[in-house]
Amino acid sequence: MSVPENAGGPAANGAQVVYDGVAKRYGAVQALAPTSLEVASGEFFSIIGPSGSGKTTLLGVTAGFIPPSEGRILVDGRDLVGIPPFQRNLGMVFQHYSLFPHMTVAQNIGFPLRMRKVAKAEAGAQIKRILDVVRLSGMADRYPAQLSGGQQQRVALARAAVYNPSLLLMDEPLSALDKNLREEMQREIKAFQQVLGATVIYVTHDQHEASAMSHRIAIMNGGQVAQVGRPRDLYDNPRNRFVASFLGEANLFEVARHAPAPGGGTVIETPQGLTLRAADAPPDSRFVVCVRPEKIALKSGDGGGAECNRLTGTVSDVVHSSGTVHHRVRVAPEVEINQRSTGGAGRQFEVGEAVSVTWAPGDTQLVAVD
Amino acid sequence: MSVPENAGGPAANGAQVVYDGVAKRYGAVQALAPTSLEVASGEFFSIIGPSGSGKTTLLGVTAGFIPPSEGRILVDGRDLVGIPPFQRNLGMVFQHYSLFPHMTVAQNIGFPLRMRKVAKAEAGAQIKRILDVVRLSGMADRYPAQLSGGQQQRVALARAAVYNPSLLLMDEPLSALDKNLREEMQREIKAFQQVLGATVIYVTHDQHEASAMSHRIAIMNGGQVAQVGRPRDLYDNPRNRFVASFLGEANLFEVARHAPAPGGGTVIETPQGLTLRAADAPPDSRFVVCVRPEKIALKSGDGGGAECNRLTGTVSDVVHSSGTVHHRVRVAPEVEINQRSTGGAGRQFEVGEAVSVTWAPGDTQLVAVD
Amino acid sequence: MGWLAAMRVVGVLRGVFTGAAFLYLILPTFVIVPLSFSSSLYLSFPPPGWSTRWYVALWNSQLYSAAFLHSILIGLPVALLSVVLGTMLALALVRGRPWGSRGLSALAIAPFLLPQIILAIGLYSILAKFGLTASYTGVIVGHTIVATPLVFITVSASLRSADPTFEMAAMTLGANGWKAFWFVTFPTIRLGVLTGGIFAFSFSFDEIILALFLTNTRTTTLPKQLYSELRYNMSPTIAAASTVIIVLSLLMLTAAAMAGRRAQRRAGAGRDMTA
Amino acid sequence: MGWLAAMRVVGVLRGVFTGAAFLYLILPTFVIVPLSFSSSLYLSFPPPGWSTRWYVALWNSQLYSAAFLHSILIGLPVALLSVVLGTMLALALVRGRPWGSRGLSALAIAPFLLPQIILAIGLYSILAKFGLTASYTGVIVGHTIVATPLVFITVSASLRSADPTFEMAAMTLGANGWKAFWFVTFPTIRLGVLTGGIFAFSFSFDEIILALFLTNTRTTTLPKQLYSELRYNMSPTIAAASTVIIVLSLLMLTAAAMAGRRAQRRAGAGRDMTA
Repeated sequence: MSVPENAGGPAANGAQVVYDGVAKRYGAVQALAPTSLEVASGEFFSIIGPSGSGKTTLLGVTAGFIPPSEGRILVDGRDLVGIPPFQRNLGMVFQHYSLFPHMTVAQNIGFPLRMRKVAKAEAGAQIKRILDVVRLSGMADRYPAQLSGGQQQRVALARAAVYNPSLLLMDEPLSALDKNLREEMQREIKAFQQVLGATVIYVTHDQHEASAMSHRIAIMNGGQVAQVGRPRDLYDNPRNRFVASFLGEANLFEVARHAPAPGGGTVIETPQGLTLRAADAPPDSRFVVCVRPEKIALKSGDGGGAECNRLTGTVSDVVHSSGTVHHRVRVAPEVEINQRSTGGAGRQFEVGEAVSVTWAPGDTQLVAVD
Repeated sequence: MSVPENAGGPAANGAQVVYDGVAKRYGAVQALAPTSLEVASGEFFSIIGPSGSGKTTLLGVTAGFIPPSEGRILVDGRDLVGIPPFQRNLGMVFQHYSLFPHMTVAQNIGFPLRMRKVAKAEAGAQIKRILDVVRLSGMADRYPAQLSGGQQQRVALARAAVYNPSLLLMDEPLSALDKNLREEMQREIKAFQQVLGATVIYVTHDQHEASAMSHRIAIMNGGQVAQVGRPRDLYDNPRNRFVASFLGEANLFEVARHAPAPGGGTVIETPQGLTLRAADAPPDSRFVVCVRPEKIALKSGDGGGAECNRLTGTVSDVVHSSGTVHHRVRVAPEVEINQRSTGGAGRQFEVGEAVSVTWAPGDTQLVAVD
Repeated sequence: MGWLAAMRVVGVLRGVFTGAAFLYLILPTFVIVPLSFSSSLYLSFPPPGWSTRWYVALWNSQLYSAAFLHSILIGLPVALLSVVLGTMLALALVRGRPWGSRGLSALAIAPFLLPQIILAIGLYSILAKFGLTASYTGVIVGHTIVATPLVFITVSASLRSADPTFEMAAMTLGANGWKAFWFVTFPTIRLGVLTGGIFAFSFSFDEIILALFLTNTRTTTLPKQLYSELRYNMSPTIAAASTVIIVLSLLMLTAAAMAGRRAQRRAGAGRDMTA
Repeated sequence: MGWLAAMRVVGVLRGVFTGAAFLYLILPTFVIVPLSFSSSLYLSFPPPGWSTRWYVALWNSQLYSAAFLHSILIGLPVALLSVVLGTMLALALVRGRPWGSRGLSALAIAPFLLPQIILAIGLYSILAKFGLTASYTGVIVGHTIVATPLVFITVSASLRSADPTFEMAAMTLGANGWKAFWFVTFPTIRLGVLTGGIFAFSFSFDEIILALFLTNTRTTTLPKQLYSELRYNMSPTIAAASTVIIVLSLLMLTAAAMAGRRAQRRAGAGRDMTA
């Protein structure tokens, strides 16, 4: 969006949000297990997970549409539980924007100001200011149906932000847009948040979107938070098998036996008889081995040093996509390994070629099953 | 899908398809400019492009739903124009599968055999065989509404293929599935095509899908074929600006001036005053410069040799996503460069750091504007 | 939790209002039911005592039996003709999608919405030319005109919710136009056709204005018989007959609603994964 | 190109059939229109000559003017009451979504589908208790019962096609329940309410059975007047009155159709980008 650095007037201070044992049960069904989380002031915090994982419930509880069964939600120290949605003073962007079709862009954006009985002149100035921020100054008198998807999205942002809420909730706001527009809007939303200074809680099912935009991400599964962390940490140090396989691609190996290696680390044998080396000591619980496709190198024939993990196999598939080369190598009758490299890194192989698959023991992640 | 190598009985020979000046006009509107293409026997051929680019028109003309205004469509030498859809003997998979809701899986798959008056016992055997191929043997008596999206997709494939057509048309068959399932189904369709041996013409708006599955891709724009080639060639040697920007990410630079370089190649100056070096001689027509994000290396401060392209700037954005690091570097007030690297390749930088952006002259693509 | 408590009060008020509204809408029609079990000779409320004698009287009445038979003999051909005509019109206007199909669809529904007394006068003056005013033909023609829009509406809805690519898919699989209709299109709209047919029969069974003009004593329908009786005596036999008509009508409407719901589920099946 | 030629023949046949079907559906109602311009004293077809004398007679008839006035005086309160009742019911059943709301919706539509003669008998016996059988009240109560389902249907459709997150959005923006309804929900269903109101008025304006039972000579409606005239003389004044009723009904139905179409477009607007 290339927002002017001084736009937006006095930026609101982002709210600090603390979830303290928030849970939601419908009869015997636990939609949300007791959840405690802290979101820092001004943070861009994403919640991702498969459908039914509880992410929408958590957002609904925050917005006030769903009363929690237990727990507190503290926003800057004030408990929101029991306060109706229209008194929570937070902004929300909905999946399909929910722009009111019978109001113009200016009327839509002015709606929250009208509800707050802001004087007309003052409201007009605020609408004008936020329209500048979202670059829709010329569109004030259009109706939502006359706007493109991206423009509707910007109006929804402006409407949720015009009254300077210190907390913005976003419920898959980009899922209705096509891919190219989505990437552009990701950048716009990120810039918009920096201008406003508001804390953002962002729900999405798209992990790349979450990685591109967020300071931290909470991954949810089955009504529970599986892990919270920076995008990079979640990918490099997944806490369990679900997180490892949900984020990006993962080569996962079951463990049949494991023992301490002579020079430190661990030697692992898989049920298919493959031997793998890891630098870490195994966790206490049951675990699987996870190797990321971009950590793997392919060499022709029998290459690769003795200190590496080394498996041999035949290339079963090669895909070139936007400068990235994906190889798939069959190393055992039932085991295929995904390898990925970008640019000129590494030779490229043909289907049927015999190759060695190698990676460093340090890139062998040992991940708890649960 | 891990298709048994010997499944599918006698694989049909894929048809050779020749489009010879095929065009479609609606009144004064040219939906499809005269188009000539050759699709080889057994080829997996994708057509991609933005909506309204003519890809659906081309498929409709092939299936027989849209009579072309001119031109011939030769399938193994036989001209299809004027032959009704039900006599073309090709298979088609629709975007939303179009499974008949009142028929079981077996009845859906048996429908084309019934239309061809295949004897009951023979039809039963063929249905059983194709159900094995798509791994739905236990589902023969279910109704489509009782199946998951991926299973419905497999039934649609089986129904379009059970009568061994030599040509299969697919119209965005995976667009209704979610991302993870889509990647799995890409592999299944590819394996399925290898078992059948049929020629596939595949329409999609997803370039990664097309790259992952296709031998060759035709990129369409404004009713015309912009370029045809292998996925990798299209990315590495785009014929024009549209192809360069449509596939993957591209750093594009306008050209203000250019001159032959002393040691061969070309020196280019952009309107913003940046100087770039390319190994190639400029094309005759007007051109822009395209540099792919993964060809670029970042170095701290003033690093990088004199033989390279070298620009200096500050990092404006860093995104970690599934093992790939995206940097965005501002090298001029209005110019940001995208850089991308995978795995451990290259140091990682923070927002605000001063960096050098470098790439080899050979990675500077000179692309015709039109 | 003051807000949640307020929400609960609103919920209770809503329930009370809904109940009152239903009493108002439903009671006047169903008040006839207790009257039919009255022991009194007159239609007075509340009944002084209970009996089933009026059902016995109804059962033994030659006039009511004949009227019931006539209603069936008129209703069945009306349902059949409306189904054929309404379905063909829906196919032509929804699938054929000719120029101006929106306006034509409105026109196809008009006969149901325009005043039936005027249709009755118009039909009477046409049928008088052919001497058909008192035969079954006249009232069947009249009822079919008003009932066809009902079939048109239900079948159009089925067609619109059925995926139009079904027919294209059938064609690529080797079915010509006729086979695509018979094996694919028709089964997907079958429940809409059935619903429309039940509506058409039900309409004919209840209709009275056209019946008053276009039947005579040898073709009197049940509602017309009711109407004639009312003018001469107000005996609870009328209430018994009314109760029978209500029960039959409710049965038919329930059947139509069930068919309609099944059709909806069916139509949804093919597109389950679209959202 | 034999197949394309065959398709063209099918298209022509479809056009011919569609035309014939429309003639059948529309002609009997509209045959009254030329009769109203007849120069003859009798309702005979074709008219021996043309004149506008029956419109003059209609204009000068005290009975018809009074009936027209009564129809308006009954239709307007019916429309108003049905709109209030139907809209509140739709809000309670569609937005409140109580347990069993599907069955309740069917029940809310039932009064429109059940035989009106039975409603007339039932209402008569209730109103007789209160001495209201011949007042405006009786027929207004009766018409409202049958017309409320029409409003319920149109408003329910508007509510279903309106995005339910509109109200949630309004609430996050600071609107309490009442303001969310007034500023957001009501405007999105306004056209559905309007359509329902027109339907309700139009129904009341055309209805005859309830009018026959629940009005007297001082509250006679236009259709009842038509019916009474028919029994005594068959003068073309009836045809002129019918033509006026047809024209008014068509105008109202066109208005309703246009409002309905606008409502559809509106509802679509918020979700344009969803597909």
